[in-house]
Amino acid sequence: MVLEILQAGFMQRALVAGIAVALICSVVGLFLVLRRHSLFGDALSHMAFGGIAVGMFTQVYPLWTALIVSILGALGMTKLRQSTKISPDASVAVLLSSGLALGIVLIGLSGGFSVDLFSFLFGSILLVSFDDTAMILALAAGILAVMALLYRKLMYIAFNEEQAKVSGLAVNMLNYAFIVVASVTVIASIRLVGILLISSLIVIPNIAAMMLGKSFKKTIIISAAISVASVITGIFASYFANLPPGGTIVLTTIFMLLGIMGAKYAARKAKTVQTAVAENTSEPGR
Amino acid sequence: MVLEILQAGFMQRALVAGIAVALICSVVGLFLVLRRHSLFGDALSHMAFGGIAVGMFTQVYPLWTALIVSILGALGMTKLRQSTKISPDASVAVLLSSGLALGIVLIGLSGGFSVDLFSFLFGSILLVSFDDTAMILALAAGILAVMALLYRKLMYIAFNEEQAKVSGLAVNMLNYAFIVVASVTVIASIRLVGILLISSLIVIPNIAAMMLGKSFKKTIIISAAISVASVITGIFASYFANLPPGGTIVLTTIFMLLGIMGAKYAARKAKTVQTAVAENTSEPGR
Amino acid sequence: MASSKVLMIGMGAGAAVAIAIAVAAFATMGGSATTTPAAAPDNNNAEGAQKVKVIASFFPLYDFTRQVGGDRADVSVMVPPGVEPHDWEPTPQQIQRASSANMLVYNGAGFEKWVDAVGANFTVNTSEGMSLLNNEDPEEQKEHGLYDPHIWLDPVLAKHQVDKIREGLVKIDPPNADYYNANAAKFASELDALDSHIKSELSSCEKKDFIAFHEAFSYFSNRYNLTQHAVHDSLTPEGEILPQRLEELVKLAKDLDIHVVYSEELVDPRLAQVIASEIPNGRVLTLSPIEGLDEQEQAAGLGYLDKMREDVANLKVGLVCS
Amino acid sequence: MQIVNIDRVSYRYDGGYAIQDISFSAEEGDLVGIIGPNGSGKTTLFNCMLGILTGYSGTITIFGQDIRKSKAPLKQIGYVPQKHAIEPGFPATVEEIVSLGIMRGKPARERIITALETVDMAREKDRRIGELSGGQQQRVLIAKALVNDPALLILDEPATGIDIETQNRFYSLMTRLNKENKLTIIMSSHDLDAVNRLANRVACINRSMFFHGDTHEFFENEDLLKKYSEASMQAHMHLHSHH
Amino acid sequence: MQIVNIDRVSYRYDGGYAIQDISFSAEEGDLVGIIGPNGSGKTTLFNCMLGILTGYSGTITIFGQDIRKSKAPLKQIGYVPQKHAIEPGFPATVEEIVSLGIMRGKPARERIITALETVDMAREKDRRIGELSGGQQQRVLIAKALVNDPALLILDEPATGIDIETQNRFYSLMTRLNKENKLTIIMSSHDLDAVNRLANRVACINRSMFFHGDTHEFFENEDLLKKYSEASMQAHMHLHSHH
Ligand SMILES: Nc1ncnc2c1ncn2[C@@H]1O[C@H](COP(=O)(O)OP(=O)(O)OP(=O)(O)O)[C@@H](O)[C@H]1O
Ligand SMILES: Nc1ncnc2c1ncn2[C@@H]1O[C@H](COP(=O)(O)OP(=O)(O)OP(=O)(O)O)[C@@H](O)[C@H]1O
Ligand SMILES: [Mg+2]
Ligand SMILES: [Mg+2]
Ligand SMILES: [Zn+2]
Repeated sequence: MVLEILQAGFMQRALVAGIAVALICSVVGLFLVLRRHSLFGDALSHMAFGGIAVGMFTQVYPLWTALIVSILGALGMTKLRQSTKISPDASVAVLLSSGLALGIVLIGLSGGFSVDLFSFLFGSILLVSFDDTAMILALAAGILAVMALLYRKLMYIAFNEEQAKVSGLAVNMLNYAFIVVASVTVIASIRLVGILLISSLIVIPNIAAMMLGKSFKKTIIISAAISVASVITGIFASYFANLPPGGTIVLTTIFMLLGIMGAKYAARKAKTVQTAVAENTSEPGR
Repeated sequence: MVLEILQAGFMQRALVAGIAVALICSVVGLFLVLRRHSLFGDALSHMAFGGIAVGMFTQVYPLWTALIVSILGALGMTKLRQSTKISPDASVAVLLSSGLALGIVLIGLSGGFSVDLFSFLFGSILLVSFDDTAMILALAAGILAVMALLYRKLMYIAFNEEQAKVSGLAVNMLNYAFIVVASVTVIASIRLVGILLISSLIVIPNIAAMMLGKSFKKTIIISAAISVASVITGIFASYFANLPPGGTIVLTTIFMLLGIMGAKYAARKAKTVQTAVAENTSEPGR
Repeated sequence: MASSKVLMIGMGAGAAVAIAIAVAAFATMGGSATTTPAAAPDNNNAEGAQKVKVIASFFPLYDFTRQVGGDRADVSVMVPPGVEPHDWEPTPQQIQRASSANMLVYNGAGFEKWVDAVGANFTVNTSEGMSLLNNEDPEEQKEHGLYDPHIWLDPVLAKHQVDKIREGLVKIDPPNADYYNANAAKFASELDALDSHIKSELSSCEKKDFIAFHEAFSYFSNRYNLTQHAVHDSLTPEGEILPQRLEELVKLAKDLDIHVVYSEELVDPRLAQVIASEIPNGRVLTLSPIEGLDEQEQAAGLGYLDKMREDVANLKVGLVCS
Repeated sequence: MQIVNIDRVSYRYDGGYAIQDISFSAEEGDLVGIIGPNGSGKTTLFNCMLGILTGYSGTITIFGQDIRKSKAPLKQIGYVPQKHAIEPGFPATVEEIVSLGIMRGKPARERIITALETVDMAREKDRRIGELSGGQQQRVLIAKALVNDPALLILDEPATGIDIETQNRFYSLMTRLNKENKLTIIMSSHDLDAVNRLANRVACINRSMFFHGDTHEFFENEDLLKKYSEASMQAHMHLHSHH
Repeated sequence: MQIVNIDRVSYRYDGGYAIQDISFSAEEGDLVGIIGPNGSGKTTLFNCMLGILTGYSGTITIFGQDIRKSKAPLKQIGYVPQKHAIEPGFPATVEEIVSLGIMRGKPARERIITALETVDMAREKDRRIGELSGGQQQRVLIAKALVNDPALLILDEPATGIDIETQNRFYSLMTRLNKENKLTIIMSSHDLDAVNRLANRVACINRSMFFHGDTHEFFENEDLLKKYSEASMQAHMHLHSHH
């Protein structure tokens, strides 16, 4: 069964690209979640929509305007957060709303547009081409390299931005750099696997991992493991149950999260019972 | 001009319903923003999508399943956040992803769906009927009444959940009650004015108001004023410039936010210059 | 506004994404859509294996092809039931399925932009050789081609389409030529009957002007000497309606003393309702461009002819015919 | 009248026991000083008493009610937490924050002002809470605990970060409330001097309790004091040596 | 060698001046105690020195460099903030948090352990930072400031919430580093005793500076001490009476 499904080229490509996307989303995602930017992926896709509208309005190739507008929007959001006391999740919401409104108004101004371009936002992991796969592998390698390089600094900023600044880190620059990396991660991945998958891979494996790993390093490793496992499980499950792969992968991550929560809860319960028993048995001796 | 545009029934209704929606979104929104649930509106609309899919799958009237699934999802999210250390924005992201994945998988299972039902999520403020207007007015009155009733308690929880609990408030119950009110607000408004407007009205007027108002009361009043003003300005602007009203309203709120930020910045600059001048002139005397 | 994008979205991934980008969805852009394999009619069943496999692009052509092919052709449809076909796009799986069929029937006139991508074994362009109406709007030309594709709504032109389908079937399945010819002739006479039905029903009407939902009825109007207006000033039911346009429509209705605004099955009904609510004694009726039937209608066995008759009945109300 | 009774209370986090088998009680008018080194479980004990942590074993009774069964006692408790991470941008004034403390009776303006005056913050009442200095915020939280006219005060290192003058005023106020109004107070502190001056009873804990009794008994007993110091140095070893 | 020079520094928030016209300097090996009541501007002054607040007037020079122009001095400063709102769920161990402090040299394991040992927290190195008690977290942050082998320590009420034994150890350590290694330390505190014991210089501020000089000069001068107490009581009036 498994071998048979691996013979289809599109399944091979889905697995390879899916694993690459899972890795970068979970690594970049941990920092997004810790910065309270959990819905950054979702917001950025809306900005990309605005960017596509800009492209159609100005007759520039929309893929580029989408990328540029998204990154500018993300940088603007960072600036907004750095120069006001706005909470990070609210700044993400502003990014989302602005992108959307921009797109809609531009579309209104230009009196409609050719929708083909939206295919940009509507990837499906089964439709990944060979070139796409090569591209995402290269990009993933680059992104992971940058993240490895900035690892300690970004962790410091996630822990406490002010203390990081006081320690002499160029926090503002690093924030901009990170948000560009995150934007590239999201935009590159959206094209391949669609927005649904991105948002979930950013958040869910990381909150699951944060329940398990004590250290930062372990958290990253567990999160990557969970997201890669979900992608593989999800793709196989979607094949055998004939379900949409994106949705199936997301549901897999959610089940993993619930499983981990349940296990923790059970462990806690067992301990409490133990305690109670210990208490009771020790009582006579006092 | 202004009188003329007010003659059209749809413009009157847009204004009335728009103002009602602006009021409830900004009031409920302040608490959402303070709880770090800024993107709750967006997430809930995705849950509603899942709910519609449930309705189609089970052949139940989708409007009801949408409402029920959304509220259950929102309650589940609250439970998730209360029983783990997951940050609020991550729990919103989980809500969003789950709703979306649920919908997609169900649609996949049922092999497609009749899309009419989606009009549920895609309101436009211009298409509000008389009945809709009456409904939203009644609902808005109810929601504002509940919010007035719970005002101090919800403020306490927003300030510090743990302290509120220690003071004897039934925090968990209140959280559930609030999230139900917020869900009803969002679902009722989405049908009328579309998801775009909701998300923005929840967040943007409130972050602008938080820059201006020192007290909680003033913040609520300023936020309500900003959102009502944006709706009115946006509707008129969209009429005269022939632009989509939803997008225009959102851009109006964003311009107001930027205006307030600019004014604050200018005020700060002016003060610093004053200070510097004062410093310099006082120097000789020392 | 609203809706059209979603309407066009197939199921599965496309819809997912569209909703994810919530507004993209309701903001009306057409949809890039995809369909899960499960959604497409399954034509791999055993008994279908011996018949010629024909795939039609969307509902009217599916119905025409079924009429001509009878039980000797295994006919399926590309655009799934309940989905708006304007700007619809197939998924690779659907393309694959279509390319394995013996014949692909499509409307032409720029309605199906995806036809070339399919690389079908044999294609029938049902509008071939017809004199088509031009697409007047230069902006729209860029997106929707040079011509108005809504030929099927004119029974006379539909007869031409049926003939093209007959030709095609005869060509790929010569042994059954007589069968197909007979079926086509029978259906053509039904179309003739429809034509005269329309003529007689609309012979004594007070009005010539009606407000359709989108500009689908130009061929129809020309044939039966009516004047079409449309809520969506466009060949597709897409795009957000802006406040000024709403006002124009209300004024138009008032000026022409029109009391009925027509909506369609696959769009948000509120748009027509709002306009109707602004005009005296306004009401909303359905005037179907027959671009897609939902599953219930298909299950009920409704076809092109039934839908056309429904349209005529509804038009009679709006045009105040005796 | 017995206000608080803690009976063999234990609590364990994932890592192990933070408090084990703690018992003591406070009568009306007692001022109990809870002392113990960092990590000895003072905050954990308070969190159990206040319903923040629920998975403890043993029984906690406040105003005669088992707090596992009734949350009613909470409305009569004034509490000052050890940590107060106040959002810098939270849009509320000092006055509004103090008013949140009122769970009994009407949120009258005068009550708020009076409470603020006791910590010398009445003049700052219209400022945003987030703008205040750390010590000023701590003072506001003390006012918030007092404004409710509580029947029991639970203070977790309340004088932390407060300047000396205000500490002295605060301690005098505590003494007055305790002596004149017979207000029961349970207070943790690392300031042994203050505990010695204020408290009539002391509970010294270090995961488990190693002293509970009259204040002078503790402070006059060199052995106990020495034990406390040693505990201090070994505090960190306990939790982890036991699992 | 002059390590820090503060020259007529003022800072105003929206509400008015928090510090005004503050000047003092610290030579290598100085231990300067900054004292002043709540809201007197100690934290504001530190925030200006550390580049957290930038809109001040006047000049701050550290290691001879104007910190408005160069951020380089920061890498040689160890800083313990007054408030540390550590996210309870932040997924990092004590060891990892301390390692963040290392901005100079290699993040070697031994350095971290050594730093943790000075605050008696080495045994807790593998615990999650968010699980620790308030005082334990404060100790970890002290270790994080020390691990960088700083040339200047800036401590904002560092002993807050720390138990007595650890305070004593910490103060001895400060004395040792200060005396033996000639480490310059600037420390704010409300604990006048500790300042008296440790500091060789005192800066007493209350919005503006009203004393700056040798420690014994301050503590032997009854007038100054009285003035400090009065300032304490009037502290809150200053900010708002001036705008
Ligand atoms: N959430 C938690 N998870 C695991 N362990 C915890 C948690 N909170 C506290 N602990 C541990 O429980 C023990 C008691 O902590 P507690 O906060 O009660 O101490 P404390 O006496 O209040 O200390 P301090 O004087 O520093 O405030 C400590 O060892 C601490 O590390
Ligand atoms: N963000 C802010 N906005 C407005 N005013 C502020 C802000 N932060 C502090 N202040 C005010 O500036 C003054 C100085 O505050 P600062 O925190 O420097 O005092 P401090 O000496 O450190 O006090 P503490 O001993 O309580 O820590 C106070 O009156 C305070 O209310
Ligand atoms: Mg404590
Ligand atoms: Mg301070
Ligand atoms: Zn059409």
